[in-house]
Amino acid sequence: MKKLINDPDRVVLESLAGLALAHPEILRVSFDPVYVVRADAPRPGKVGVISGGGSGHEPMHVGFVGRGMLDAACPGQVFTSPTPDQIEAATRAVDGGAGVLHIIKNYTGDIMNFEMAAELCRAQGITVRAVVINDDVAVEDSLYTAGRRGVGATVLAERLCGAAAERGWALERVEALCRRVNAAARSMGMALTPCTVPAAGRPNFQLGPDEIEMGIGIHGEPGRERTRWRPAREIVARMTETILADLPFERGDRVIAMVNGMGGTPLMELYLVYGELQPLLEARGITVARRLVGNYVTSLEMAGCSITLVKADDEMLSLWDDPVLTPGLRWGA
Amino acid sequence: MKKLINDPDRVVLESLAGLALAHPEILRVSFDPVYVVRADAPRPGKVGVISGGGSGHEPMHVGFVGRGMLDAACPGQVFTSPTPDQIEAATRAVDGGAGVLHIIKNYTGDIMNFEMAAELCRAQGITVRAVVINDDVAVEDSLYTAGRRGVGATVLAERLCGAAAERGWALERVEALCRRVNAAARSMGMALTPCTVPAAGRPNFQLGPDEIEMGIGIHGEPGRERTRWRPAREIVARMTETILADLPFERGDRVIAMVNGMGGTPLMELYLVYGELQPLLEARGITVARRLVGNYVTSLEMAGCSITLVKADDEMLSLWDDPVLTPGLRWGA
Amino acid sequence: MALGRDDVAAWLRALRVVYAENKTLLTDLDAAIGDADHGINLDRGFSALVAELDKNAPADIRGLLQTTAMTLIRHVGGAAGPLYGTFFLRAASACAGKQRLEAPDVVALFEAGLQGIVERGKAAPGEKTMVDALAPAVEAMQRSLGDGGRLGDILQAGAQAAEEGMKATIPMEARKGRASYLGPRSVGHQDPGATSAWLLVKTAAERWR
Amino acid sequence: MALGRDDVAAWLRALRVVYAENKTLLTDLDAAIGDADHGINLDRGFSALVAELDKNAPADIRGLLQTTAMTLIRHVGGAAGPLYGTFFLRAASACAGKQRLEAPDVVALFEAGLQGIVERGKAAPGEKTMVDALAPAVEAMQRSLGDGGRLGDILQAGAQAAEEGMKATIPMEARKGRASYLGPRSVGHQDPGATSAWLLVKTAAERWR
Ligand SMILES: Nc1ncnc2c1ncn2[C@@H]1O[C@H](COP(=O)(O)OP(=O)(O)O)[C@@H](O)[C@H]1O
Ligand SMILES: Nc1ncnc2c1ncn2[C@@H]1O[C@H](COP(=O)(O)OP(=O)(O)O)[C@@H](O)[C@H]1O
Ligand SMILES: [Mg+2]
Ligand SMILES: [Mg+2]
Ligand SMILES: [Mg+2]
Ligand SMILES: [Mg+2]
Repeated sequence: MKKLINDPDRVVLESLAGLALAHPEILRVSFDPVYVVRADAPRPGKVGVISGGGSGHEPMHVGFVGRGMLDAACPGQVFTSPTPDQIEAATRAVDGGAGVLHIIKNYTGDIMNFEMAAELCRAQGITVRAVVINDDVAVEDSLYTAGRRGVGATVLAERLCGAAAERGWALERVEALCRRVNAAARSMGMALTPCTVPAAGRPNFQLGPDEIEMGIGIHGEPGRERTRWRPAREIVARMTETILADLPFERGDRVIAMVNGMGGTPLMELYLVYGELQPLLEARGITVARRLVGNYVTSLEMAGCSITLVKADDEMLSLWDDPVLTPGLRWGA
Repeated sequence: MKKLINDPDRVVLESLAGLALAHPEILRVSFDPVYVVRADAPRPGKVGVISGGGSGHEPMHVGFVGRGMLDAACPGQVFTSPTPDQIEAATRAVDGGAGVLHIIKNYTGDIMNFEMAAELCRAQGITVRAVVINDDVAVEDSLYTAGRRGVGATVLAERLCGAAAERGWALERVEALCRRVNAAARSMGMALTPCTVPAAGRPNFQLGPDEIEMGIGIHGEPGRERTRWRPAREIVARMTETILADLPFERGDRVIAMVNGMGGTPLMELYLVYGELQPLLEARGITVARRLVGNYVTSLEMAGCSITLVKADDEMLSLWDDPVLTPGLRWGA
Repeated sequence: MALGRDDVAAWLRALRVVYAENKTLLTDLDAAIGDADHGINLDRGFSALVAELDKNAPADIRGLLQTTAMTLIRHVGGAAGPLYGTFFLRAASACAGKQRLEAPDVVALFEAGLQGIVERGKAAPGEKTMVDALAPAVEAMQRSLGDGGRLGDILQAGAQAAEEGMKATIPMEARKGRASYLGPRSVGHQDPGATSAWLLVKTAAERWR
Repeated sequence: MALGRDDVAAWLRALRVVYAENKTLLTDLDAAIGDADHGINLDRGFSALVAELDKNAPADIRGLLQTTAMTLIRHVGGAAGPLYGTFFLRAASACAGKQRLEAPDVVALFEAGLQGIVERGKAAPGEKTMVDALAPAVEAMQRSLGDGGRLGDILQAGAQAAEEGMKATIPMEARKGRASYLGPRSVGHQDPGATSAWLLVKTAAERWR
């Protein structure tokens, strides 16, 4: 395993040290327990918005801490949920008296750790609400499973809820928005190569020189099927059709679209993917009202991409355009 | 070769098609000849700032077109200089009567193609000035070679000259600034893995499972030496010392620092690298006044990083802080 | 034979060794149907536990188990952190006020721990989780206790039932946790959490003979 | 024997085939000391040239060479684009007004082309570039012409000198172009541009016998 690291067990901490040095105007890092928090937290009277999860998906979540997005992020070990003490401390650090929203990706570990933290916080009189993001159409949604994974929609939910909280919305309203965004969002991912978790030291799965994995999760969890490589056009068409059929999206819908790189795919290819996506949507009468193209929810150096679409209404688009100032997403500021 | 592409020969064009769809408020793409230009070009009375070079380094250069940075970019085939007709057409498209600055990375091909284009433009009465960027300390600078390669400093020069042009500076002054930035800038890169040019279909060099290449160029050109993997701390120290000794940088200097990913290295590792760099600089009395950490000058999916330092004066820092609105770099707008 | 505080501490320290030794096995099992970290997570957690015990060892059984709970909750993360954390939290409560654990107390400890995991994870038997090793283990211990078994026999019965339960997870389709995303593709693999749960009981059986 | 417009066109079309056949060779040579695109670049350029000639073939020699220049300049990029583009631009000027090329005209064509490359690239012989194949080729052609050689012999002499010049680049240390970044590490590799230049002359010798 060749990586730009010193010690596999200290990657997350040492990376956070660099993040803290690089963005002192935006955020602070607590190391015991570990969390990243807005430099100006807590903001009295403002709802706090928090997320967290395993590390290795950067810029999500730590790179989305800042004005108009997250008040704090709790990074776990690579691909491992954070622990309740981190989440509790972060929640306390951002509570400005108006309550705190936990945005949780739907993984058993994340949910249980956030639940334990919420119990601890509520015992201290902090109002905590939680919304679980589960947008991954590659996974069957069933009462008999842990349900769909939370993937790309998390970024959009964090951004929109962050903007709403910044506007001074009450906790219930921010929570409702988060549920609305999640309900209107669908994602699907694919991988061309695996990635290597530093502590594991070897690739987390194997793909043949001509194989791809459709419907992959952001931790390299196997997806819908393993197939032979196909041209980007066919891959994008498959992903898009699966997504569109699921909600379903309809003629006249406006969407926020994200073409997300898994980490090891050049930006050149991500734009090529976007160039395939938008015409497909237009042909079905769907307008891309806003978009992100780049690396937002990565899986270390995995090559591949995901597509996320959120049906957006006027309010969401207006929130989207509000200023945001984080290491990973920035405009209007 | 598994990539998110359709046809190796059409990668650049299809990627630009996606770029155009994704950023209509910022830029337009001409396909014959190929160049990317600000949506509002030409701006009467404003100096035009243009760069270009082989594709595969995205976001550089096409992702840096927009307010406060490049007026146009000329993308060549992957890792191949653009051609004079592209550069000439782009120059004409941005000329607002105040002349045009060509920012050229020091590669024989780039220089010759830009020179031919400049001849064509001058014949049409457009004032063109050219500055060659050559910041790569890994290459010996000698009268008997093509000299040092242009690498990371190009991004900083594009940003600062773009800001200056936006302020209405005259061509001579923007040109002088560009030379000043280049003279004050030094970079060095390293690679952990090779990359695959789509048209070639296989990796452009080979590295053993435990080997790294120090001083690599952004096209995978071999560097100073091939060594065994070392911890990030040692790698950063080597690069930093080489850079600092070269100018030399001195106690009390303020710098703009860039920790740049080569494409295939996770952001987590880039922040870790920054976390090693800043303390090293501080220990020598050098202040990091501004910084970029991320993928700015990539080599497709190569894993590795580069470090760029520019000695900055008040004027440069003030220009740096001006608004910039491009797909790849954005603040204050 | 009744267990004292030091016996409990010895079990916890032995677990640290056992999970270190089985780090790769557990991680490999998790690689097949999860995210390849179960062994790493437990190794990190129990290393931290021993470091904590070295620094600051509680004087009673309940304290030991509570420290274990808090340390695992803080250091394991993932699904296993809250699950085993809750196990030890409930186990600690079950031991409240006890200086020594007789056979019924030990069974009660495991019962309470299992109950905690079930409440936290909401998994029923047959869903391919650690419950599939722990639930039969607790039943077997209760049965053996009812039959008048000695502590060593009780734990032996528990360990054997845990092992059988663990093996029974192989043909199951996962319905909880990360492996459930795989649906039918999860069949044919042994559940990592059931495996670490078996080690938990087995180590107790070996220590507390 | 004098060459007409169609002979020149035949040479250009033959070059397209030759560079297609040698695409991998040239790219591999460039991979060793450059950026692995020389063969790809020339193949793209000469493919575009043939497409252009198919659509819109100029009626005279000068026009053919000028179209070649413009097409290469537009489609090759890198160092080779301006260099070979300038070669054909100057070659076109050297042929201005000529309906047929006698032996001295052919030598003048190559002379002018070489001169263009030298001015554009500022490379002197011995710097491990295409000049190291072309300069000896032109000298040999001039010598053979002075010796009263026939066109076929002249070109044969040129091709042979180009081949020797190309091989002579192997021990050279590059001082121009991308390979110069390698310094001493460029020694021991044949220059890709010298190789494509040899093919340029060799193909003329084969076509214009
Ligand atoms: N809801 C649940 N109830 C009980 N056990 C569970 C549940 N979800 C997962 N598990 C157990 O957790 C194990 C995985 O733990 P681990 O790999 O440490 O966490 P993660 O899945 O977050 O990476 C599974 O093998 C399974 O036995
Ligand atoms: N200054 C120069 N003068 C003459 N020939 C040169 C010069 N620089 C480079 N070359 C030639 O160009 C060749 C490389 O061409 P090519 O690979 O197409 O361009 P690039 O180096 O831009 O990728 C070299 O092998 C060399 O022969
Ligand atoms: Mg995990
Ligand atoms: Mg090239
Ligand atoms: Mg796991
Ligand atoms: Mg080349």
